[in-house]
Amino acid sequence: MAKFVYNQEAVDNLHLSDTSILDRLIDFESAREAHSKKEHAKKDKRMTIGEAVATFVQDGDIITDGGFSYVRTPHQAFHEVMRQGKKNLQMIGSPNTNQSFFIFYGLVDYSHNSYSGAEMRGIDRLYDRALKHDKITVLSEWSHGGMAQGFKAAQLGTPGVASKQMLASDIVRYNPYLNVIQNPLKKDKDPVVFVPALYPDVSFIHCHAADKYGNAYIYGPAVNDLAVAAAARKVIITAEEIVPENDIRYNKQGQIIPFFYVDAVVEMPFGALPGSMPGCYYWPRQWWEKCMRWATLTDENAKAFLDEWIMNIKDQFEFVEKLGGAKWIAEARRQTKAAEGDNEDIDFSYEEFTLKHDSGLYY
Amino acid sequence: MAKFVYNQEAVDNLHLSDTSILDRLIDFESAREAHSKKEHAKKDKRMTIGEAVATFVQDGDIITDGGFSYVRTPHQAFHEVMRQGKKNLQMIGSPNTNQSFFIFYGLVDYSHNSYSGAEMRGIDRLYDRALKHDKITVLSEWSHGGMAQGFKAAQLGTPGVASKQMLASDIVRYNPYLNVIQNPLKKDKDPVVFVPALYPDVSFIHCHAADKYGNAYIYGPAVNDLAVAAAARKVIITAEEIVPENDIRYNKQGQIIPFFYVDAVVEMPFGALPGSMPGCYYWPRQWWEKCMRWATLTDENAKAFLDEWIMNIKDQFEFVEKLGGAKWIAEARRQTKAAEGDNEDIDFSYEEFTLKHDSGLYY
Amino acid sequence: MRDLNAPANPLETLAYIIAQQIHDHSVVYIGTGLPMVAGILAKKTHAPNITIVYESGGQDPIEGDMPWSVGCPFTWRKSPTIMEMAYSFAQCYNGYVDIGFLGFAQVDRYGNVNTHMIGKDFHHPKVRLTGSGGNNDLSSLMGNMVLVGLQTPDKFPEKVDFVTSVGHLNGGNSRREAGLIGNGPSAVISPWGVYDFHPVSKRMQVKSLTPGVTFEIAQSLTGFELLKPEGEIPQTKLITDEALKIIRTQVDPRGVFTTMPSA
Amino acid sequence: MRDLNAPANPLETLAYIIAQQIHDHSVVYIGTGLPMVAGILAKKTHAPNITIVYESGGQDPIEGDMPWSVGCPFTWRKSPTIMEMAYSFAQCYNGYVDIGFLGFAQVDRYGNVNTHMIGKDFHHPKVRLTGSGGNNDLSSLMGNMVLVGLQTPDKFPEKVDFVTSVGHLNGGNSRREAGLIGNGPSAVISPWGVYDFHPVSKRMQVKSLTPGVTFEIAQSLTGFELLKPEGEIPQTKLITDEALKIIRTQVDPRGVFTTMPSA
Repeated sequence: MAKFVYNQEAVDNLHLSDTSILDRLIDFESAREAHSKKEHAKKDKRMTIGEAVATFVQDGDIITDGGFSYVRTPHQAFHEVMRQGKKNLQMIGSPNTNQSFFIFYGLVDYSHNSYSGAEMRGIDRLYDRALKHDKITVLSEWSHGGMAQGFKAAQLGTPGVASKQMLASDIVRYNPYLNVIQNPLKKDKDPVVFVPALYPDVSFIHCHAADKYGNAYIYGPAVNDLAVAAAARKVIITAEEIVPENDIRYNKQGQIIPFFYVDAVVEMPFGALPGSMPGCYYWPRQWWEKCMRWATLTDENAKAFLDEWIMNIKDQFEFVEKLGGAKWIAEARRQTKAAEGDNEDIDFSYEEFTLKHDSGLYY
Repeated sequence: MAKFVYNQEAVDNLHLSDTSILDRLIDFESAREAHSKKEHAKKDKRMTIGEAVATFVQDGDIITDGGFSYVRTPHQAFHEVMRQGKKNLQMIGSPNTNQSFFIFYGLVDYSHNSYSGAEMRGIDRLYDRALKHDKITVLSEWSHGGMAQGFKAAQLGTPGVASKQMLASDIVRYNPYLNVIQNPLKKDKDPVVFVPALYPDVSFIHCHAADKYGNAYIYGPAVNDLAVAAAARKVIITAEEIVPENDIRYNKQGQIIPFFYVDAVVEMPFGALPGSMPGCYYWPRQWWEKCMRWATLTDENAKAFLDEWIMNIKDQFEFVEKLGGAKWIAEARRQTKAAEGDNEDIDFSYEEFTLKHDSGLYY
Repeated sequence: MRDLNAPANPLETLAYIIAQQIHDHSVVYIGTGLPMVAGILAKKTHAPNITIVYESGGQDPIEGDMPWSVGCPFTWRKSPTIMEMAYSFAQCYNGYVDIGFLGFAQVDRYGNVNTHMIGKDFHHPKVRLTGSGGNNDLSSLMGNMVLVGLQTPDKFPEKVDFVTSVGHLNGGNSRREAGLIGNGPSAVISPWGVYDFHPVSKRMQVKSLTPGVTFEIAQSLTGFELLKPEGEIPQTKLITDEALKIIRTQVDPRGVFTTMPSA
Repeated sequence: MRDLNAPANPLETLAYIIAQQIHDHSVVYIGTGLPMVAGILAKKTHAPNITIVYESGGQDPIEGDMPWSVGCPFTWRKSPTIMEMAYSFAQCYNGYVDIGFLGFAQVDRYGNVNTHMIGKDFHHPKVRLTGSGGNNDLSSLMGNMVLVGLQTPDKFPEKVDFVTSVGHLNGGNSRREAGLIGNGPSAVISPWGVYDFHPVSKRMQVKSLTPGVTFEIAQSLTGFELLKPEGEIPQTKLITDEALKIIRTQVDPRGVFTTMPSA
């Protein structure tokens, strides 16, 4: 028996027989309770990614990532979740990077979508096949902005916000969380979408620097991360480096997550690989080309590729070694700094991966 | 004829005969139009505070300040508004610092309140007297958090947000903008306050550094300023210094207002005086003590004090000279840096202003 | 420098009693004035691992002087982050804050607070006060609010002149039915007593009284009927010499908030 | 390095036509792909004073390479500020953005866009596409959206398979009555033509056609009835040699978005 009032048209369109599966994403009371029960004092929360995932990710959890698409996404933490073989997960994110890998290995049963795919590199053929073969149930469709408002509503401490986004589109007809109401300020008809505050269970956020208590610093686009860190019941920070608390206090400004939101702090250099990390390393472009152009073609390819790069790998250092080790590190740093305007401009041309040409080099 | 649906109980309690006076604060359409019509290209927007106030503050405008109480409030810009004698203004802010000075000189007829006073230094006796003598009409009562949500709603691009703040209090009964509605997500009764997005006409924001186009950087508490900068129809930046655009691009991170929100850029060192400016100068404590303990006692005192420090002064440099000139500058810088942990700790004791003792020194 | 040998004044006593409400390891939302003294005193004594949060956005500042405002640099002295105001309050809504302290001009039997005005006519009050500031926000959102102020029959009236902040509203379940978050105020602290609320009726009851204060005295200082607990009324623990010394030498050495007001 | 002497390909042509929609001094919201090429081309040619905004938060980056994603460092290269995503879209709501460009998989006669799926069954589509991303947000909020994509009868169908983004909804005043902001899409650009919408009915009409394309050809490439303007149909201005050279040498020298896809 569901706790909330859902948009019945969307429930019907999505063929959801039991809407209680929808509850936890908007269950403020349980999120508040989780927030209030977590450790509020400064404790050393450092652990390995293996411990963090084992401790804080339960089967059935709604998990979300930080970052955006190729940028600062906590891929390596997600790879560990996949290796631990959690089950019945829901995924939500803008975009939901990596979701189709999880589905492929049977970890994720439910998705909340605002985007899947890799922009100009193409649609997500793994997700497409999963949908057609009933391996995934869509629980809600969103726009990026609508989902961002849901996370912001949580951070802002409101049950929900009125939105002019998604209105009158089929997104509303495939999102049980969205109710269209009259703007209470207006005399004439003025529909608004009521976007509820969203509370995922687990948020992974890859940061540039964190102290051992969980104060965590992000450089570059924050996207939804500050909001998601405030909203999620459990927050796992992976960080390029663990710095003394005073480094955050004295040297960092801007986008910082306070320690008492955070459950686990994982030292994880290269944690955004195979994505890029602002200031640290560029993305391995050929890796993504091989992934999108070759691996997603067939399930056999996908298994070979994902086994090689995710399932049969111990940690991110092995991933780096496979990319090219020290030479890759230097080149990827040079590339991202050049892209950001902090290295003299360089030539970004490279040997593109195509089905006819795999250089074996991924930068 | 008012454009919007107002809380009738509040309208009655506030004795508002014509509710159209309330419209502009929540009139999104006109705010959007103002935003879309302002200069969107990078133009040199530098001018004097006199020109900025003459150009962008019209009689009847709803004006708001940035900062918080004693901290980074654009006092000196406000002093210029007072000197130019604008009329029929409305004021809104959290807190509404300086409002009672405006009322005293007959500039402000309407107030939107979330706090007036000077914390432990006492209530605002000028405001108290103005109210009793019908010199001011309250248009709405707020909590700090409720008003902050209204500004954030504007920044977030939503018509309004559901709030659990102010609910069931007398604030709702004295705020026509607040309608209590049912949370659309809940089956059982669950009242929420619908807080509309708030759009003041003019926002003054005192910043640490701005470029000539209006990109503006704030250090220390941002309070509501990033939201108010996005919301207000006209934005006047006063800045301690005007820096090259590249200083913002290369050296500043965190709290930055984008140039295309901004209408005027005013170089105004000491613009937060007599408040404090993080990193730059501490507040002159005795000035406030004399203001709260002596000036507000009677209208005669108030006139003498405010004439001396505001109306008969040319600019902020005269204000600094009256405080003690170069010696005050050095001491105020030392004090704020010490308070912030960037100067070795110092002794903060001083000769307090009392009715029996005025040292004539204001630091 | 303050006289270290003078007996504790009511403000110092109050600061000490407030500090006793603070458990170690908690996140504490602090309003202006005495709660600041209490929070810093607690951190320097029995609760070194608390994290202090202020409404203007500062949180977890490094140790320094007594702040003179909730926006003062000492509230955000090298804070890891400074929250925008809306987000600062939202931390209470979201359950990250364990306890909050705020003042009042009036409080009624259900812990409803007035900081708006004294008098019956909103347009012509006897005295216009500050208004809400963050008072309403914390009261609306916190599960564990502690109200701090002076106690006279006028300040503890039958009915407050303006409900700035809802406590237990009309008692019973009325707070929850009105849609507010959390359990409402847990205590009221005055120089004469510590009060809490009856678990069912939510009426204010005596929890402990300052030595020398009897129930009858407390009642005579209250404008409504106080509930008397079963059995003997405990005495409020008096400020220790050590705590008094810490207040006067470390927490508020210039007596900004803990000396009795001069003109 | 790209062949500078090859004739313009359809993507380059499209990029040029899109760029012509951009007026100098405006704030331009750019989606992934060709709009990036067009925005940068405009900035390097007739509109040097535009400010480009991207959905992942970058805005007004200094000049650099072609971004490969709306989150790529080239979208926020030394940006004065990088917006959180929710605030980035809100800039459209608040009227700060003058024009936006987005792609589509399908567009109907009223400018309603589908980027969700091809097929009639949501649960078993012929092809699942990306979903909205920021497409819906911009379409819902912008007064001046320009839609960019390829044109075939399948891509310009009678009815899109999924309304990801509302354009003029059912025509007439229906967009406004449904509560959306702004005037809706102003143009649709394909390699074969530039289309706008009838001011009253809001049906798609031909504005100009690529040289060699007649109204009949355009209609044959469209799954619904196109409105034909009065008189002679203007020809779309062809890409200039200078613009083509700038695309190939400065804007997209590696041809990330303006070479025809390989396997």
